Amino acid sequence: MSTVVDTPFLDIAGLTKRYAGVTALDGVDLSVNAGEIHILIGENGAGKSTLVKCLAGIERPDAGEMTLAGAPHRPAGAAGALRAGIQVVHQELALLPALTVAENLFLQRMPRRLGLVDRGGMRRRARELLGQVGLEVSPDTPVERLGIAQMQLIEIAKALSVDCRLLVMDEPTATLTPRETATLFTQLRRLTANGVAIIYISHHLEEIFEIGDRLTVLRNGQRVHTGPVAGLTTAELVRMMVGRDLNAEYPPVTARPVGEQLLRVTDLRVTAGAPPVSLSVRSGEVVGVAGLVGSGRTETMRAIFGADRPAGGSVEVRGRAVRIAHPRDAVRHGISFLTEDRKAQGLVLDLSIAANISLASIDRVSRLGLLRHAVENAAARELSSRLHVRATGPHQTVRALSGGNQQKVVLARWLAADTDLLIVDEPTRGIDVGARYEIHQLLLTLADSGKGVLVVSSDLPELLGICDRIVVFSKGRIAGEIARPEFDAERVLNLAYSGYLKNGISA
Amino acid sequence: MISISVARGNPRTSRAVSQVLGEAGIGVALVALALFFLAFAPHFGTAQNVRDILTQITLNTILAVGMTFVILVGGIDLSVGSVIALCAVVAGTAMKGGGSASIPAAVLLSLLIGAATGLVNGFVTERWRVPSFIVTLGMLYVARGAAEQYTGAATIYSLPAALTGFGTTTLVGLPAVFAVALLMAAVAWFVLSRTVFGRLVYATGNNEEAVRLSGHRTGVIKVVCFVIGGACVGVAAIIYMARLGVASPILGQGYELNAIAAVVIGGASLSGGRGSVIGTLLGACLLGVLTNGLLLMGVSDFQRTIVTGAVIIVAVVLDAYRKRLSIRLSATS
Amino acid sequence: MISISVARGNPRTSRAVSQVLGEAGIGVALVALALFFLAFAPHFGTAQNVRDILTQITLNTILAVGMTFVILVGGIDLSVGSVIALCAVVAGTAMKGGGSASIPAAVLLSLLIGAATGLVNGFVTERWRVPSFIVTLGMLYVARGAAEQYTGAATIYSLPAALTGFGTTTLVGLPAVFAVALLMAAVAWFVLSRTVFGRLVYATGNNEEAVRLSGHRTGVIKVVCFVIGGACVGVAAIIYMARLGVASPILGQGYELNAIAAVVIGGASLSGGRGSVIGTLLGACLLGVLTNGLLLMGVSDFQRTIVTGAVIIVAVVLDAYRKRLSIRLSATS
Amino acid sequence: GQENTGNAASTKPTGKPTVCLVMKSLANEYFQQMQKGAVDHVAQLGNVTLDSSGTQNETDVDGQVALVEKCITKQVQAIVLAPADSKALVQSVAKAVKAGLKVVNIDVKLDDAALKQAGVDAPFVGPDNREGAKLSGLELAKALGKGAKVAILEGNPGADNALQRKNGFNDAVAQGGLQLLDSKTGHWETDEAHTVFGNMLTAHPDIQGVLASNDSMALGIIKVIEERKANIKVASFDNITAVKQYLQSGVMVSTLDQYGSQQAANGIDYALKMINGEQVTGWQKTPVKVITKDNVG
Ligand SMILES: Nc1ncnc2c1ncn2[C@@H]1O[C@H](COP(=O)(O)OP(=O)(O)OP(=O)(O)O)[C@@H](O)[C@H]1O
Ligand SMILES: Nc1ncnc2c1ncn2[C@@H]1O[C@H](COP(=O)(O)OP(=O)(O)OP(=O)(O)O)[C@@H](O)[C@H]1O
Ligand SMILES: [Mg+2]
Ligand SMILES: [Mg+2]
Repeated sequence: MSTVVDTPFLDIAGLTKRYAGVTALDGVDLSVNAGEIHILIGENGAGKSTLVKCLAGIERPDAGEMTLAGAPHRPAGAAGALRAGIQVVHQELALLPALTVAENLFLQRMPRRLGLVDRGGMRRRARELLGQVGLEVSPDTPVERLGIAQMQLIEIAKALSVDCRLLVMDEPTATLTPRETATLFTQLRRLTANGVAIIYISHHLEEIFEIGDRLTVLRNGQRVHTGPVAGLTTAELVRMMVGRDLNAEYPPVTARPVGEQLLRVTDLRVTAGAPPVSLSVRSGEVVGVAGLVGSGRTETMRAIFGADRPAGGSVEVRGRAVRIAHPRDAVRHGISFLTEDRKAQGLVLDLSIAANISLASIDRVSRLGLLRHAVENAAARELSSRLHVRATGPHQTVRALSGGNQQKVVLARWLAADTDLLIVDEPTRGIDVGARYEIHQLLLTLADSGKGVLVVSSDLPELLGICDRIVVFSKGRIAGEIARPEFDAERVLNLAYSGYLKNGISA
Repeated sequence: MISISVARGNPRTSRAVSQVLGEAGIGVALVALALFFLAFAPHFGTAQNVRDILTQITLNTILAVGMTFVILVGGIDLSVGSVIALCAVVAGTAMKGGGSASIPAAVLLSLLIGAATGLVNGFVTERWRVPSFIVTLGMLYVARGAAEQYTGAATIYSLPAALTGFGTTTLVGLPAVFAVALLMAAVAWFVLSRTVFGRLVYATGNNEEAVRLSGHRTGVIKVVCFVIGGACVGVAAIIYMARLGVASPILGQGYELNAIAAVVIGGASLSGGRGSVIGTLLGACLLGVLTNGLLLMGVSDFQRTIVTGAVIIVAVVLDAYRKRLSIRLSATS
Repeated sequence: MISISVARGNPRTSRAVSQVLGEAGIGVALVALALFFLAFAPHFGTAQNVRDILTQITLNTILAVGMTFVILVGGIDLSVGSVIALCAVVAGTAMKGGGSASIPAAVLLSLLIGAATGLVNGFVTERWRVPSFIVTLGMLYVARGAAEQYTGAATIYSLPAALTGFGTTTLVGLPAVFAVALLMAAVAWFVLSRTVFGRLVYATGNNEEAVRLSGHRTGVIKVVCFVIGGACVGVAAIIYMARLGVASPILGQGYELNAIAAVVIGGASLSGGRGSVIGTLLGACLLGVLTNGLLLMGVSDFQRTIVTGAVIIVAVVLDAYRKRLSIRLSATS
Repeated sequence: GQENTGNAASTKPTGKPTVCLVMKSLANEYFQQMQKGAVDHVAQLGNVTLDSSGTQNETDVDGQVALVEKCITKQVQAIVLAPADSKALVQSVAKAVKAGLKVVNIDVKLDDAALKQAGVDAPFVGPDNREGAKLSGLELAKALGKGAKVAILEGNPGADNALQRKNGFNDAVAQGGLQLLDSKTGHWETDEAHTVFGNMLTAHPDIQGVLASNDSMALGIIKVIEERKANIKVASFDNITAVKQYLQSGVMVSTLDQYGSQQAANGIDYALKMINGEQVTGWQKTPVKVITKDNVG
């Protein structure tokens, strides 16, 4: 595909989208050239996803013009945008849980012969695509069996399965580890070399500097800056996004007195055949859990919390052996668990922000079984403002929030529960830099006050930035543990890969 | 969903407004229907007829209020028509020929049987994670057979005069039986909108996994909803006997569909998490007014059947239109 | 759901195994039931009785196959019992007193009416996004009333001898009517599992939004499923007349529940996206064998009703147990 | 259950003939009576085995066809059938006759034209529903006098007995010089009759009498009359025990007893005659009796 570089491939002028109560996009201009990776960045709720939705024909803009390759682009629905050659990886997963990986991959265009599904061809091409994104699952696996990062990779592979002229990726890497991100970037570069235009949205600043050609910053639905990535500094970028300076990327970690043992897990097996896992958290400690996609971190945390029944092992809370057969037991013993999949396992989408926040601490906002709405709302307001939730108020339904703000609401639920031990799985998934800092600060403050925090994250800098020690998972077992003084990204990665190599590399 | 533009003014009142509008959704269709009948159905607006309507919708209202709980947690109860028969014949037999002293025990019996069938429905559904549709379909047969077996097909009569008297009493112009239904609806409304349990019912219906992972026993919540539904059937059985003075093992056939229809017309989602008692009440009224008005208009049986179906469809379609309209209005304002 | 550890070994075979197990799921209960009746119900295993069973399950099988499409896209069709009556009286009137030449037109008429009601059900559901439960409940009334109105409640007979003859023909020992049902099931199975349309049906039931985002017109897919369901009802109406030689406006009451029950017993989810024609077939067989066996055992009517309900519940519970067992087995292997 | 090897040969008649009694829903006092009568009668006879069953509900034609098929499969000698539909069961009757079974029709007469078309015949033992309804209706006419305004509550539309009773009531209306204001279905049901008649009375406050197609509906109607404290009389059909008090109190002027127990017994007698080779055809009318305050006992 050859394109004239001077005229932009996509040109957006004055795009405006109003939801009742909110102006999500306010006269935004944006132009993207063929062969360019254009970064779109902004705080949670800035309007990035809304812009994507307008482009993809899901939302109809209230004003503004979009031009694609010189022709007006006014898609009547998702089908129209696809026909125009736009492929989108949406921020929220849109998969078919009961169908197989292959069927999900080819949902847009199934390989067919005479109206019949060409199952052999489908499987073959699925393997190719999965290889391209570095996902080692069988094409026949039902998607509901996969972890969230694997699902995310499927979404990416789906978009890659069809030739397109414009590829839009809305936070594709929020749950990915560096390995998958690197593979993805290779693919993106291959596409741009072929003249495909790419819009890339992410809250990971280091990614932006690595892959972006130009960038556009949105704030409160308005464009505040467009320009080349090269030459920008992190500080400038943050200031444009957040509107204020952020001194450091991570809050300072101060030495904390480590107290009694809060949680001790011994020889936990998530399934009968799985390797045993042992770990512990002390009061005042922030323990990181690192590992590659599918390395078993989430499975282990779920088993500890009682979300799934483990096949064996014992759990001690504050030195006493306890039986955790149901999340209720865990909560009673002072354990919280923020799940990685906010939509499927976290949010009650049709209920209000306040109701979502109070869900795990409903006893605190009720008396004799009666809800005290005033107390509930006050608590919700307090936490929302601490986490900078962008919403019209505690009554707004969670469904209408942006992805990052939804994430803040689930996090707020567990902060409201105020338990001794907090297990958070991908806590800053989709959260902007400003709020990320606040959340990190909050986790550290919790540790300061004598609580224990177990952070599962695919964002290695995050773990290195806030943890006291990091436990590294590899292929279902703990490959090693590193304490803060010895922190080193290389070492963590080596440990994470160790289980997947024939001769485990020692750290 | 609705009129969020008002939200700029005062989010709290706007929320109340949008809630009432949302719940009263089908209320617009109801008012339209009532106006139509006022114009074209002789006697429709008379006090006597209003009382009749209220008496006629009492049973369905009680059943539908109970069904609201079940549907809110994503379940369905097909057994209500049979269970009401079982409750009625057992409680009726207990009261038969007795004086008013025999009533409390019979009422208790009816409630217990209703609640027990609800418990079985809920427990089996929850414990083995099987669809409540099938479990309650099974119960539909079991309860019907049990009712028939219990009485050997005989109609039970000679119920205490105090009971049948209650069936015709009016309180400040309202039929006493309807007052019972209204009271139950009020309690249900309170429970669902003001208590922790009610909150958890909505939340469970919306996203059970999220509620479970927040440390709540969603299984218990769901079973309790089935039990509440069953207990309401027990009350309905007593009301049936109070109104009609008899109990027979074949009574109640098809009641389940009417009850479910009232709940769904009232805006509930069969996949759970959405719905309200006020909506249910309006749904039951709509169905009752429709039957009553068509009868008064003297429409022939067959045409009445056709029109009933058509109006049900048109009512929900109108409601859907109204919802869209109010969204558009609020978005452009 | 099943055998996650096997999946690591060879997902492809494991998937095939789990699929067969899943579909054949209720098959275990069916076999158990059949063995029980073989031992305790006189004449159960005779060729004549097997033919009887097949004839008796024919109608429900056809309706359930159509219902499978509707349920797979997350819909439900309560109107089948009434629509079969409407199709039958109209097509029956067209054939009444006629020779075999009048049959094709009548068959076409029946199919068209069935498909048209399906179209209305699907279109209204889809266009205004109202629950199919309510739309088809409305259609239940409309079609019943229309059937009654059309014939003035009279039963139609004197149908062509070629048709009624077909109703009693056997092909290689199988009742010809059942062969029709089997053929329809085979076609449906092929369409659902081998064609692009079939995959999109599953996909739409699973996550409509995702399918829409992939550029497909999910509305059309859903409406087509309702139309297929309706056309199946049209076929069933012809089969009904072939078997019984009459068409009456009151036929078919309660058929909808049986058809839905067969589909759900067969493992389908009422929220869509899960289910299979094989499961539906087994579900219909289970219900048919149950009725037949209990009759042959000479269980009294009331007890038969009770046992029917209990067995339905036990069968799905057993199935749930079996599923768990296979999960555990595979997990430890 | 050891001997039940599923071998058809083992069930050939070994002396005592078996008669299948196939009824409509047993959840109905009338069919209960019928069954009881049959059981008692068979016990008295001693030389015949009875196999009786009924359907799930009154409109369950399919279920009844399955019942008849069961009897054929069991290779019984005769079927005594109270058909759920006068035409829909004809095909099954033909099948039974072809299989060599004797069929006696009771309760509701199978349609003559349909029988003729199918080329079979079955003797009918049963009451004349139309005549019975007329007799009951005439009692109402007598009580109210000429020109009185009445309404009819019909049974299930499409049901044969419902149609015949409606026709019978209409005969009574014509013969008794009554004025018919309205005629609607209450689907045999107490609750629905209560609703329908309540609204009828609102629309026609001058109704003086009601013709109810069965006693269950009459109970709902009487409830309305009590609630409105109206002076309305009811004529009905079936004579279930629950209406006795209303006959005595006078609000119900008449109901009709069809002697279900006798019908079944007579049907069995006919069946035995046919098994013994006698030719039996035609309609043997069973007695009906109008029950009023005077003979309710
Ligand atoms: N359906 C909706 N109804 C009402 N408001 C909405 C709706 N969808 C989005 N919004 C609002 O529009 C604004 C922009 O949301 P958008 O999803 O575009 O943010 P974003 O930049 O993608 O944020 P994030 O980084 O958190 O994903 C937010 O304030 C959000 O609450
Ligand atoms: N290489 C692999 N390919 C496919 N599936 C895998 C692989 N490794 C593990 N799995 C499976 O993936 C599932 C995901 O595990 P889990 O969610 O606990 O991983 P995780 O470390 O939290 O990764 P994620 O980043 O996906 O959340 C498990 O069921 C596991 O059996
Ligand atoms: Mg976003
Ligand atoms: Mg994970």
